Amino acid sequence: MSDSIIKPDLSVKVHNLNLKNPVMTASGTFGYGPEFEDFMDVNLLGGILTKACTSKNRDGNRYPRMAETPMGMLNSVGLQNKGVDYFIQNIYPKIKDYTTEVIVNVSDSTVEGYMEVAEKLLPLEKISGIELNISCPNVKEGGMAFGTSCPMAASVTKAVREVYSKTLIVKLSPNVTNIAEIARAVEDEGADSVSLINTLLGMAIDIEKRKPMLSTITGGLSGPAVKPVALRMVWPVANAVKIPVIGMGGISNASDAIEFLLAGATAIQVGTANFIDPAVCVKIIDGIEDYLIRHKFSSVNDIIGKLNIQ
Amino acid sequence: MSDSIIKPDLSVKVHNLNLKNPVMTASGTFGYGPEFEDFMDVNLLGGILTKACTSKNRDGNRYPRMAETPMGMLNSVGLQNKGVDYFIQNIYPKIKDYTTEVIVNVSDSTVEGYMEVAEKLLPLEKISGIELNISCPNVKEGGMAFGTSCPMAASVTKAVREVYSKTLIVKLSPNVTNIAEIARAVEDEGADSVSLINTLLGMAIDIEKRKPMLSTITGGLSGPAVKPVALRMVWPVANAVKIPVIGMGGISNASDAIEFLLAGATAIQVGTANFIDPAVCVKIIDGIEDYLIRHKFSSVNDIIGKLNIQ
Amino acid sequence: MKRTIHDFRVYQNDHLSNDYFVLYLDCPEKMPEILPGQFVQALVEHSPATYLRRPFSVYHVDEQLNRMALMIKVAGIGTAALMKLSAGDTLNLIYPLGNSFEMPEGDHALLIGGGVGIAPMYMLAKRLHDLGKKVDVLIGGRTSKDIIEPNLYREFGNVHITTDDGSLGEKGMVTQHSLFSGENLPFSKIYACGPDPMMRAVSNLAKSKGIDCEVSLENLMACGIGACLCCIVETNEGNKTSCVEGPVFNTRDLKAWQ
Amino acid sequence: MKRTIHDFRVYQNDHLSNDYFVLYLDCPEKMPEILPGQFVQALVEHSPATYLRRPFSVYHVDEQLNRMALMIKVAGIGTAALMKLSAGDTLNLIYPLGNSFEMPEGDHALLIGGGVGIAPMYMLAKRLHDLGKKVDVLIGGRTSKDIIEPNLYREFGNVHITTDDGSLGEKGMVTQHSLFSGENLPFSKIYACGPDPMMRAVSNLAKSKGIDCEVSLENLMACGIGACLCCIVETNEGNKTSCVEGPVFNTRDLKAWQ
Ligand SMILES: Cc1cc2nc3c(=O)[nH]c(=O)nc-3n(C[C@H](O)[C@H](O)[C@H](O)COP(=O)(O)OP(=O)(O)OC[C@H]3O[C@@H](n4cnc5c(N)ncnc54)[C@H](O)[C@@H]3O)c2cc1C
Ligand SMILES: Cc1cc2nc3c(=O)[nH]c(=O)nc-3n(C[C@H](O)[C@H](O)[C@H](O)COP(=O)(O)OP(=O)(O)OC[C@H]3O[C@@H](n4cnc5c(N)ncnc54)[C@H](O)[C@@H]3O)c2cc1C
Ligand SMILES: Cc1cc2nc3c(=O)[nH]c(=O)nc-3n(C[C@H](O)[C@H](O)[C@H](O)COP(=O)(O)O)c2cc1C
Ligand SMILES: Cc1cc2nc3c(=O)[nH]c(=O)nc-3n(C[C@H](O)[C@H](O)[C@H](O)COP(=O)(O)O)c2cc1C
Ligand code: FES
Ligand code: FES
Repeated sequence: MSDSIIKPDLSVKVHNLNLKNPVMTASGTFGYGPEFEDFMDVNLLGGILTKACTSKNRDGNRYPRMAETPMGMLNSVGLQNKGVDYFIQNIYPKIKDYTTEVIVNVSDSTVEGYMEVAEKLLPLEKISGIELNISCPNVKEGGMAFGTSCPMAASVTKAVREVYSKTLIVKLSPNVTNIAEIARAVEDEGADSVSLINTLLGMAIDIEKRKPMLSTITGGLSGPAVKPVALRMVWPVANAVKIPVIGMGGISNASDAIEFLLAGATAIQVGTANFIDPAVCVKIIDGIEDYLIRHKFSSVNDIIGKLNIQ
Repeated sequence: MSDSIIKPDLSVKVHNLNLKNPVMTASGTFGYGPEFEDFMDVNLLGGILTKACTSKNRDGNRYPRMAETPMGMLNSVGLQNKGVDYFIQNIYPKIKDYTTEVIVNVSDSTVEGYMEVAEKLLPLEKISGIELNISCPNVKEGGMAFGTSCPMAASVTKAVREVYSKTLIVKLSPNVTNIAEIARAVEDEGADSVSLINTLLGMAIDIEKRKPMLSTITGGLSGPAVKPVALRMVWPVANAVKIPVIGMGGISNASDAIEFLLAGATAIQVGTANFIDPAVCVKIIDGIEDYLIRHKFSSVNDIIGKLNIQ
Repeated sequence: MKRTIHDFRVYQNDHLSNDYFVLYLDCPEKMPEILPGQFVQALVEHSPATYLRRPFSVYHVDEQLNRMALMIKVAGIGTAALMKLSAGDTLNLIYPLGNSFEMPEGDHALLIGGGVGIAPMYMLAKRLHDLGKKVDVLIGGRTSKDIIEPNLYREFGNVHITTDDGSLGEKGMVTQHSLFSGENLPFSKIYACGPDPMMRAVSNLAKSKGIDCEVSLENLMACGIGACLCCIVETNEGNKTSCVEGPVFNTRDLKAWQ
Repeated sequence: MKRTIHDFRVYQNDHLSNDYFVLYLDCPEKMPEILPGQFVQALVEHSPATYLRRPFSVYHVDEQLNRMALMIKVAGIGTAALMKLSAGDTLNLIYPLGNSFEMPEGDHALLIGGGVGIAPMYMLAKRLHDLGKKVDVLIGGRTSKDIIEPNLYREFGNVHITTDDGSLGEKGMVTQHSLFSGENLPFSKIYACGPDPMMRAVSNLAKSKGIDCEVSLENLMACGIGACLCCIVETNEGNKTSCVEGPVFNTRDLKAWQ
């Protein structure tokens, strides 16, 4: 009886990152953390993935950049950010004392650009890892192109691996025929973990104006609508690679998160759901704990990859 | 003033098929037609795509074969049907007097199987075309595999083209990196039209039982959730090929249908929405007509491909 | 039998407990004939997580007043949304769907309902009673809270009850009821609806006693009208749809039940 | 200013017409201070097609009674769902969001609202009046039906009206109102909220007359809290978020408006 009141262990390890719990926030949906301090203690999170950071300032795409879709949304923000130097000087000081892990999402249009950002981030003590975004559908050059072919995904991973010695996560694109193949390609080049999925390419049209809803015509689909697709990608990838997998795509509650853990994700990220409920991540952490207690598991690691397929 | 009371022309031409209007029903969601006669006059439709027809009887996959997802559903029916001979003897007589177009969806696991079905259907007077399903995610061999590589898609199209002289539509899989490339490959082998999208691969897990919701683990996602993905595939395909494109994926009302027409689809198919409202197709036809009247178009052809991207 | 779609008007929603409720519905037009065992596909509006319709057996029908009732147990998000309907609200139904119970050869039938599985049994009991058959009704549940409106059936025949915890009727499962203690049972037919394990136990018992047995299955459904082939059951004659060729099956035809 | 999330209770929903309504809301806890021009992000529940929250300006605030009101025009599926809320229902809000109108240097301000764009002007008019400023309010709409509760503003200053069809006030657009006929206008500041073309016309007029002008933009929003970067506006200092750095902007800063 007494074991039922002992709290289960929620901590997980993603390569060298020791996460308090498997719940992180997805890049581009949580700013850098401070945006959410009014709504929760961000230090309760397993980790924060920052908004994409590029070598130079980027204005991103023109307005309109979003459209609502059935149980989801399209965005074409396009990596708007002030560049890595600005990040180091102005944003890093505000988040360097967080007691949660902060991982910087790194993007660019050239291999050299990715390398430059990674090299500049390496010395930052608080930043123990980066997430290489080779899957952004919202930039004209680079971005998703890197994530849709094995040779390109391999080459950018290899180049960044050479200059970046801390935890290197590579974020995969779902807009491919065979995502497990790409996961293996980046694993072979030394990625410490893969995260997936980035947004699915999508489109919406304003029939009254007969114009696309987004200035970029197509954009990235996220939210509950994509959850089944994300899950069916996490599952084969988790079976294909030995490195830890970070799952995301449409996670809105603890039940969704547990589906990804069962499918083989060591940790998960919550994206669009933060817009609907800025305190949702804390609820997800609590919900996972409740589930473990109810099913008498002493650690979240006991359910990771434990999908029973007979 | 007087032109506003003249009804707009809804008819469209897909190769040799003269459709009364661009609204057809998607394969596997409308049976063969009789299932819906209680709810509407099926002869009002532009066309009916039958449930998949294979060379031999197939039992399909085991129960459970479906799971609900946010604004969508997963299915893994797996081509259950009694085979082409049964179709010809027992089903064809019930539908041969329809005044709407009936197109048979043809599936199999081998090129020879596809050819056999096509050859047997060729003499049927009422059947003016077939839709080659090279994109079914729910069969172990063949099925989607044909639709995910250009050489395989080309070879099955070529083989069937040699034995089938009526209208040949090839139905494409969305589970690929570059769908336009595959569309071009089948166009080059003589396809008269392409239809897209078939279901997206997806997965769902019952966290209480820690088991997949489907007996097949993964299945095909359909319904409003996939609409943005479908639209962003129809648009580049319509720009890549000269043959007419038939669009589908999540269409539930006239507004959705018009989005696909604007994106370049000559006709559209309605699938999962038939389950929610078995009379939805008639409402979509009426809604398209209303839109054309409201915007003073005399023919539905005036809006096809007329998306304004500046 | 022509199926149709109507916007019913809720005229009463009886909350029998936290879990069970009965929706009383008015039809704006003349309802077609509905047979015992048939079901409806209900559209749950304003619920972002319920895209598909939800199937429910028809509980009562009043042909004169053009009314029907559904007995529902809260199982998840859709049924929870339906529980909130109140008088004046609209409920869109596709109906009547599926086959129906076959009338028995003999003159004494036993009707078994587990939990909300009792729903289709009211119309069946009434029909059998009208045909002059002798009827026994056996209702099982986990606790007394799962035994819904048992007294309604008394006008058609004897009512027997079991609960897992013994809080009402005999303690145990329906198949453990003392009705079955004798060697030769008086029933010429057993009808059952409820959780899968219960129906299988009843089927086995019926078989061992040589009694014909029909069950009403609750397979997951998408369309409810035979179009999607999602709801199939393996029978001795191959896969059958439980929405058109079922939901009522004679257990001798169910392949996995032998 | 700390933003918060509360489940407000609807205590009244005034249907002003088929299109416009005012939701009166009770806060269960002490509301933080809300400034004129700030907005809320409202969660539309039970609506399958509205996944994202919907932004609305704060219309009224009663700090003593801990209440607020939103004035809403039905624009689509989300606002139509909100129109159906009734007393006792809950509405979840994230608030207060965004910046607010800047108080003017001079002592005479003109507040212009087009249609439901009048919503943020009530709090602004009140604040200006409390500060001893002279206030004129100009309300424009397509027809008299789009002129909502104009008399409310009379306690703060003169109210002027235009309608496109002349059914109330002067015929024409707000910028064609006779207020602007003189050479030298008495206003030191113009505030405007309404459809984009109207705000641009006002901005041009203000510029030509050398008057400072602030507008409240209604850009599409996903998060409302500065996290998604979807709601951006091009300013002379680069892209700004209209949910945190706006929705109120001085038109001299708006790049595409010059
Ligand atoms: C022919 C038939 C007749 C039925 N008659 C009744 C009845 O009279 N009264 C009653 O209370 N229930 C009846 N059911 C069961 C009822 O359909 C489900 O309880 C209901 O669909 C659950 O919906 P939900 O949104 O509340 O649950 P969800 O949140 O969707 O799921 C909760 C649980 O319900 C199960 N479930 C979900 N959808 C279905 C479905 N379409 N069919 C069956 N089970 C499902 C799920 O597997 C899950 O375990 C019947 C089912 C069938 C097939
Ligand atoms: C800061 C701000 C304050 C606002 N204040 C008010 C107010 O006080 N009263 C009021 O009635 N309206 C206000 N609006 C507009 C209001 O948010 C939209 O009318 C509403 O979101 C439409 O939702 P819907 O579901 O009814 O429409 P939909 O069916 O989603 O769309 C209908 C139309 O509304 C527009 N729209 C949809 N979503 C948004 C959005 N998030 N922001 C802006 N426009 C949108 C669409 O472009 C479309 O033309 C405000 C908007 C903003 C950004
Ligand atoms: C508005 C928005 C901006 C995003 N920006 C980024 C980004 O900068 N870098 C990145 O790797 N992913 C970005 N993403 C993708 C998310 O991190 C995540 O992969 C995706 O949204 C799926 O998860 P979700 O469904 O939980 O949102 C963005 C998503 C959204 C909605
Ligand atoms: C239950 C079900 C069965 C299907 N069976 C077939 C099939 O036999 N052949 C085929 O080409 N597509 C099949 N499909 C795919 C649909 O024809 C369609 O491509 C897909 O569902 C997307 O459209 P929708 O979102 O409108 O449903 C099936 C879809 C569903 C939901
Ligand atoms: S539920 Fe679709 S065939 Fe039975
Ligand atoms: S709405 Fe997300 S940043 Fe403004």
